[in-house]
Amino acid sequence: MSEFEPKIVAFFCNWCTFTAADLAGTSRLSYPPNLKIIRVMCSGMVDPKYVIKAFLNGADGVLIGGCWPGDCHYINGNLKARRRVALLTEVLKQYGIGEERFWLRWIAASEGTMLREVAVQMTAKLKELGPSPLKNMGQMAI
Amino acid sequence: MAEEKPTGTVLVVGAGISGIKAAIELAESGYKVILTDESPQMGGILAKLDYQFPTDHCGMCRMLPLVGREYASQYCMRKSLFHENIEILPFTGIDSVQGNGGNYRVDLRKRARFIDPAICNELGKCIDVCPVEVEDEFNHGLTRRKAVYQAVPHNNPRMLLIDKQACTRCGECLKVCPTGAINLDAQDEVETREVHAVILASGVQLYNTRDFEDARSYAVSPDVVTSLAFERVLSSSGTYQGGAIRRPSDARPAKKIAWIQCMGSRNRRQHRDYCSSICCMFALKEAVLAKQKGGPEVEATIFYMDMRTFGKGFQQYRDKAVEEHGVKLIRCRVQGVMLKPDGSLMMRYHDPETNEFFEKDFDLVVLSTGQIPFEAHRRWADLLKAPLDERGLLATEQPGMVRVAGKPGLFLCGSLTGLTDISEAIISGIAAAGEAAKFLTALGVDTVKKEDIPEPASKARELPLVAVALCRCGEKTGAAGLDYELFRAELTRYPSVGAVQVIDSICKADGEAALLDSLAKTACNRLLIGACQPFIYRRKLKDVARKAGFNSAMVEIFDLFGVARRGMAEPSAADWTLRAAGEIKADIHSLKYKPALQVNTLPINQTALVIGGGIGGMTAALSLADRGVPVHLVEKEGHLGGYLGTRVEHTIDGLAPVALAADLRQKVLAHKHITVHLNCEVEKSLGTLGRFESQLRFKNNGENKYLHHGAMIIATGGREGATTEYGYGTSEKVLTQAELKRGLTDGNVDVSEVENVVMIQCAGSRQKEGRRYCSRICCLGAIGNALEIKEKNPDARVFILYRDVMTYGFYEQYYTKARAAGIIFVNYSPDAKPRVEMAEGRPVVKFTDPVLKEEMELPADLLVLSTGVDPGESNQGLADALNLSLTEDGFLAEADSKWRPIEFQKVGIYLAGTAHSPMPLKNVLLQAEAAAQKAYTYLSGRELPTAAVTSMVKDALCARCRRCVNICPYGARSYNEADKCIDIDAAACQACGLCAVECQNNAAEVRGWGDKQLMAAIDAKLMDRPLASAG
Amino acid sequence: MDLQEVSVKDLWQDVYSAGNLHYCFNCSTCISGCPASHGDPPLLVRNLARKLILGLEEELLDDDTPWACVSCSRCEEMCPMNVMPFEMILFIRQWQCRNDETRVPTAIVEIYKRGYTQAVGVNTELRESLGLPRLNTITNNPEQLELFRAMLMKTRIVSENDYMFGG
Amino acid sequence: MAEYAKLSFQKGGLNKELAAFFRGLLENGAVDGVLVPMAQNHKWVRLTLVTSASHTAGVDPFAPVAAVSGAKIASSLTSRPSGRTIAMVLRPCEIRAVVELAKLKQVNLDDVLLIGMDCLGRYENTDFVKFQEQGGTSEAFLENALAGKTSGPDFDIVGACKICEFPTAANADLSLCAIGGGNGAVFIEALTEKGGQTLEKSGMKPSEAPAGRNEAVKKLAAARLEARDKKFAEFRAEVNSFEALADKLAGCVNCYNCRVACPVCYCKECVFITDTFRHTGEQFMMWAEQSGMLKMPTDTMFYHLTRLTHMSLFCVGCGQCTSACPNGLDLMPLFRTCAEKTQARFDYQAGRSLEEEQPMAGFATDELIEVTGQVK
Amino acid sequence: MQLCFFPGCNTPAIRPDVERAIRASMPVLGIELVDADNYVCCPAFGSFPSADEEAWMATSGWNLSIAEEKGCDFVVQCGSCYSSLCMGREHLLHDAEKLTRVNELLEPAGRQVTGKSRVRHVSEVLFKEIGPEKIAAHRKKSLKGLHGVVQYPCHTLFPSEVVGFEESPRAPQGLRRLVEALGAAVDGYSRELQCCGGAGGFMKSTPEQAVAFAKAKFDAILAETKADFIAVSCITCLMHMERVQNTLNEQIGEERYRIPVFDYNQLLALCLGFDPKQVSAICSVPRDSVISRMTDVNPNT
Repeated sequence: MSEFEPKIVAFFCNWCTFTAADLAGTSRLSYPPNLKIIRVMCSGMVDPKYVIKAFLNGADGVLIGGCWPGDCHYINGNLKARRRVALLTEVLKQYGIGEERFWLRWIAASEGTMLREVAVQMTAKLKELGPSPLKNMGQMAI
Repeated sequence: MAEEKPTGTVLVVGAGISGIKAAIELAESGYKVILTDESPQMGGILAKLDYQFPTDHCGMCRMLPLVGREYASQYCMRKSLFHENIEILPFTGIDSVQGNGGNYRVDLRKRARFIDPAICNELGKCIDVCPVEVEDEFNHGLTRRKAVYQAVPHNNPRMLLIDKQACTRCGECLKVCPTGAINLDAQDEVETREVHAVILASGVQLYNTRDFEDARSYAVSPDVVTSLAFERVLSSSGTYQGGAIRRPSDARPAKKIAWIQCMGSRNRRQHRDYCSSICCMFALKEAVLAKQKGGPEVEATIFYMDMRTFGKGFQQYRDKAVEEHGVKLIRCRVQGVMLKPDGSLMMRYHDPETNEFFEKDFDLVVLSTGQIPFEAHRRWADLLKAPLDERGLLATEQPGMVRVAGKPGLFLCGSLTGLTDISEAIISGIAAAGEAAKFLTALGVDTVKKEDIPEPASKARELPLVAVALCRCGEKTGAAGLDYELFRAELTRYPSVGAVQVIDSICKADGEAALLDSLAKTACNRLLIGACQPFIYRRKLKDVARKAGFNSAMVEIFDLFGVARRGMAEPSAADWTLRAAGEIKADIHSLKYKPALQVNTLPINQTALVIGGGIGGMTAALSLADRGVPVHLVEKEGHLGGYLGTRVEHTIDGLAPVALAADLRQKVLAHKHITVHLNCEVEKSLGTLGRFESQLRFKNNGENKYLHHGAMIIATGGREGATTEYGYGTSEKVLTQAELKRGLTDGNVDVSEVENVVMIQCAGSRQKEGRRYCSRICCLGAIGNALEIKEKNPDARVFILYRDVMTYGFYEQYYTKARAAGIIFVNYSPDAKPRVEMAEGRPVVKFTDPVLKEEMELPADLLVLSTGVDPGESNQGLADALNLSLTEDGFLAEADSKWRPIEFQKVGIYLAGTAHSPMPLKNVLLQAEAAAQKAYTYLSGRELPTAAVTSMVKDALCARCRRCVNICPYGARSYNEADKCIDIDAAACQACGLCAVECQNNAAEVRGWGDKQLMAAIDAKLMDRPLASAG
Repeated sequence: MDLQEVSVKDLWQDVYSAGNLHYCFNCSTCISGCPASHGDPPLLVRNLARKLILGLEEELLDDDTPWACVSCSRCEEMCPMNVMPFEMILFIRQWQCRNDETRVPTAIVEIYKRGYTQAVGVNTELRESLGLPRLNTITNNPEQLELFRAMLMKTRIVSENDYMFGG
Repeated sequence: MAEYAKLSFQKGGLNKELAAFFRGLLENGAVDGVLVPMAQNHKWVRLTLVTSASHTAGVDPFAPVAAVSGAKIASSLTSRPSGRTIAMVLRPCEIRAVVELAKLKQVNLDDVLLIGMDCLGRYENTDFVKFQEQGGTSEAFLENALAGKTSGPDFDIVGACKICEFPTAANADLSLCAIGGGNGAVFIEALTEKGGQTLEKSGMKPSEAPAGRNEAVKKLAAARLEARDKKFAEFRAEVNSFEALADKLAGCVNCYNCRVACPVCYCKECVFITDTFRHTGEQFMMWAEQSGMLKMPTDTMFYHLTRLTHMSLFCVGCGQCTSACPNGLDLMPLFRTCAEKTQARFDYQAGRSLEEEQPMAGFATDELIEVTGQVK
Repeated sequence: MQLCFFPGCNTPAIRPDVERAIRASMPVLGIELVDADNYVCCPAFGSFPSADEEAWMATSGWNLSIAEEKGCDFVVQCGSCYSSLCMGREHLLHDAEKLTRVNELLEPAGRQVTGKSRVRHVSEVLFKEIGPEKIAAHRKKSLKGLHGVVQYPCHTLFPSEVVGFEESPRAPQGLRRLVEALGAAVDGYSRELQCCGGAGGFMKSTPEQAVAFAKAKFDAILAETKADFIAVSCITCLMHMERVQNTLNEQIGEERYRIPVFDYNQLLALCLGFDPKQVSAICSVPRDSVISRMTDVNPNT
């Protein structure tokens, strides 16, 4: 049986984290293909619905990548995102999807290395945790 | 038919911060810009800096245009910059400049890169095989690179090139290059271009450890680095990627780090009697970062002479660095560094606090290396045959300003105008652009004309059917392992995909024709194009699509090459192609649900409102009015002139404010485009860029007047600082510097008989209570007054009691001059302030001499207090009226202290002068020009389209809870009390999507980033296998 | 200390008017690497400059530390303001000598007497054993020595203190 | 501030005395209207907007029923305000919802006199009909409930009320106090200056504070809190996974009654009935094909999870969602357990204060560091 | 090349073996030395320069006139003499008034000074005029296998405009290259550029601190290098660095500090094959450990 390959939906901010992903690409820092990157303009643009949707559709993890506090192109979208992530985490973790599957990370444009690090760590963590509890329920959960 | 006017074109030399800013400003105003840089990359020094104070982070992208954002790239500026009106020529020097203003002929030398970026597929196989290793200058020699290299790690496209000096012509790269992009015999190309104006933004040389003898006492090991090199040590893309702070020699963690200030500056002996201005804050920032990155056990010590925290927020940053982060400041200039065998760096210093000597080992020593301006100035003077002033700098019409004397159409910005930090580079960049724009307006040249292809009707309501066009780009992408046939077959399986075309070189004429041809035949109503460098070709490709009947909103372009490149490391081409196809699915799905987007023309009232009739306000008003913009100038007093313009005859650096104000006043009053409103203040202002309505209230009769205008500039100035310290108010012998200055001018203060004059700096400033900030002008003011006293009465003894002498930049020469004149400077610490007692009607000043550690006392004939500058009393009211915020200190809070220093989050309102923070007149003038230019960009009468992607409100769904208004960082949303609905300022909105998330039922949404699109993309990303129905 | 009591202007003009003194901004470069700053009391060059600038005549006159200088001239090299501190030290010493004859170094008497601060060229045996020639010292040439003394006698320090020189 | 007026009544005369008070308010011109629970012609008690002093006879504020959350009515009356002053008699939970709605600009309190009341619980609407049919009166309910008995023969107060730790009103101007007033008396407490002035205007005489009130309220709240925690523990033990949650929500038919009834679900239209969730046949097929089958209607769990994120910060625990569900889903504990967590995370309590900023409206640089766990 | 040799006082009086070494080596390397007849004190910084500027200038002028008369530059070994003469010349060259006055004073003695003769330190001549390569080529003996440290005379470094000859006075190379030319390895150490502390009044006024100051230097040499010897290029450094080692040993009662100190000219003369008894006769820290380990240079290799 092949090893469990977690699927991670990664919402990356256009300005910093997506640049870091590009930088990782051009620097040939390969990171696990488990990341399914969706570019958004700002981490603050990630609606809780998207995260819920991703989990309901079978994501094993959701990663939001934003600029470090102070870096945000839109000044503070990332800080607003952080509150929302805290809120959504409180909701989801009651039923089994906690901080371990739902990550917010600050990854600056230069941090190609950190991007890889985060991708590697999260993939490893999810492998350890196994598939998302929602996954077993298939499309019945939506 | 009217005669066709030429398109105004400006050459901007130097693509550092100020050059880029000048270029963007001109481009946004509709002029054509050629932006060159000597180095192979853009960004100047800033490309190397990941962190800027005060946030200790980056915010470079904030300098991109806001209103015309869709004409420019919208991604991190470290990747690259694109603007439709800017032609960027990196690695290009200037051979000669001929002709006159309005008609310059410039020989540009495009240096050979030896790799043709148009052919190169950027896979970097050549880098792998290149046998030559040299120091990587981007990382200041702390790392090594090949002779084939990428100048900046973030660059995208990578823009590889070959270092001619290092290359051994072994030819290995030629063997592996799959596209034949390498030509080792390539030559520089010299191209003559005609431009109307030239802006020099080349920056100046930086002091370094290689070329200067005085650095050798310190640079005894690789672990002694310059401050810029230390940025690379800190950087995540630098020497120790993502790790702790390590010392270069052996990569051991550096725990004890020292900074040595004034390296290369403030040195008469080395003929560098100026202050580099930026190093103090740079060092403080680096020390804080070192503490943050390296952990609490890191010791950060800064050896300094004066900690020059003169700018807005600087003093607070210093306080925080010391009090919260534990950065240690020691006022001592050390003689040198001694290297021990274990690599540690020993320094001996005198600690003035304990009055003891210490010998201490450090792991890493950072030299705060300053700027060396003369060489760059001399080079330009030779090339332009322009004169140098007595300091050896290019002569400008006013000192430190942007117009080169006697050279119409030639302007300076950035560090060529003096030694500048980021915000000043930005301001001078905008000011230079403004002067250039004024010059172009006077020449009567035109702005860039857009080709008019009618927008076809959107077929958004039809059942989505997507056409996909993939550019093969001369096998460039093919070489990345993309199997086009498989790609095409895979995509064709999706039900919503109507056609997949693979086209050779879409960017070329043939490819364009092929694309047009294939689209003409298709029944599809949406189009997805995969091409390299999508931003560069975006408009052109959209034009082609429009010709083929596709509405722009229904066309998306993705970076096919970026997708391909991500597969570089993939072992199997076939597998990779399938994965790439999988990635594209999300784009297809998103496009399917994309709504129709519209671009509207912004309604613009071309009038400007300038608040504040001081020198700054009048300068801004004239700058606009001279370009035909009608201006309302509002002044709360009954006369124009402001503080400086009515009280200060001359400044130390040779400006004459009263005369200047008189001249400006005359011009303002006579100007047909300027309407002056005296004795009134702005009570309330509503609206958005292009349509503001402001209510003026007249002080004398309480009447109101309503003005309609398209933009406004706040130049309300400040107030003389007040104090109750040091016996002020108890004796006529105790006065403020301002009072002394007036007294010296009008003769009311007679110094012919005085024996002892004592001046106390920072009275009521730079402390927790009262003015927390440095007022920036007082040291200069005190020195000016002291010199005047000395001139009038050489026998007078003048003592200046100071904390840090804030004579940054070339102002240092006045400090030097003052000392040479025998003025005695006495440092005091805020813990042990001077004390003043009155005895026999004279103030007796007691203080501790910091050098001799002895108590001194001196009866003063005059005690003069530098009380600084208080924020203008109308700041609060103005902030309320305009819905702006104030800093804790009571000055107007700009959008971003570094990158948008004279703007507010809301577009259309700009800031100049002391309303921003205390500053010398030179900076007021620069800011006034810059603010005028910002306003002019939108008031010039050109048609201003909104962005296509902006937020919207679905009125029927909207509950008017106004959470979107509250959350919008740009003030783009407001509640319309009259119509009971949410208004959107389409110019201000940057489509960040915060409102859409805050709005729980999507009554607020960003067009083009809707929930349906995003959720379809999530679906696509998580689809395990292609649709079964597609088989 | 009451600064009213001391005279600022005259002192530095009297001692060291070379012109660069006032450029000093107390940066401490001169003292951070000075060998004699290790002494007790330490030689603190910038303090000497400070005393000069503030006009602390008495304090400077009583100050022995200028005489601890090793003449290495590091301060001279490193001073960013070109104050030329080593020269300043020499000028302070000269001023002290002018105002306090007990400060006058006895070495100058030796030089007056025999051309050198010590006996040179008298160790003929040792020199010969090393194969060295006889040295044509001024001590051994009374005619030149007399001319030398006559020259020195025309200088202020020697003429004013002629009693020291057996004059 | 605590100012009291005593309202003594003969047995069976409570509502009469209360009517007199409200009549007084209208007659004295203290307010232009009173929104107050009032007996309808034959059965039910409903919030009624009374503008005429002569129409106050039927007031019945303590009737154990809340057919519609009063907060919703308050929103209707004031979101586009009349400019006239209205006194609103609302239950504590309704006032807490009003506080949230005011922050959300759905209620305008400018011209509102909020009159709270002690709440000992409410019956489901159908149960209230039974209660009425069985001759139940508010006065009797109060008496029994204060003695600890709320149940009827085959009904009891709703689950939400049983675990409600807020039996008294906060953030009101006046409050009708039944707890601890002794037999034959209720007290009117002025909680604000405005309330005090109104009380004065109404012509009521100030009185001593009800002696046993504090103690009794404390005791009741403690008992409720204990019940609440027990209920929470039970619920959390039962619904501790998405599978259990799916079971709990299995009966959901996307009728959205819960959100219509919810006082703090203030959207004009729920996003789940907008275009965003109007999927195409192709989409349904695609989802079904992912695992071979697809439960219809879709988006039930999605809806509830989203509602939890949207509303749990504002949830006041009124239990209207449970009351509204046609399929008997007990949503109240789901929301209340979730709300306890989310509100605690931001040190927020729905309805606690008008001054407290709703958590999603703000941000700070130095907070919630644990979310990313990253320091530079 | 002809140079006028200014012997100073300490060298001929106390360490004539150093003088011998210079007089021996120079002609081998093509330098003809002429004697400075009737030279006087340089003057030492502690003498006229500390007492009277005019007397200082006059004395300097007296000396400079001797070289000028010979028509060549001075070559000096003593750091103090070198620096004092350089500074004297500098003052005279840049102050016409002083020059006139000095010539007035010199006139009765039939002397005249113009500043045409330069003052050169012996290590400058060796490093710049002769060069390490030529020196290496003339070696008969080698210091191969030996480690040394170098002590630059402060007086030849600072102030660089007046006395300097190094490319980089703050990172001097001359003495190091010269010692390396003799075959030895030169070890660097942290306090290499620290002054020996021997000149001027430091040692006289606070001997305890002056010795402690030098001790740090010796401790660094012992801890950080494999030094078999110290090469100096100034008579004060030579005498002081020997004396301090003996003082330190006395203080601690053991022979911890016993690194032989040579003037470079002595090492040079030894390597050129001159008799140690003549060119390296006088010392208070024994030098046998170095001299005995010198090896013959095979002219064919």
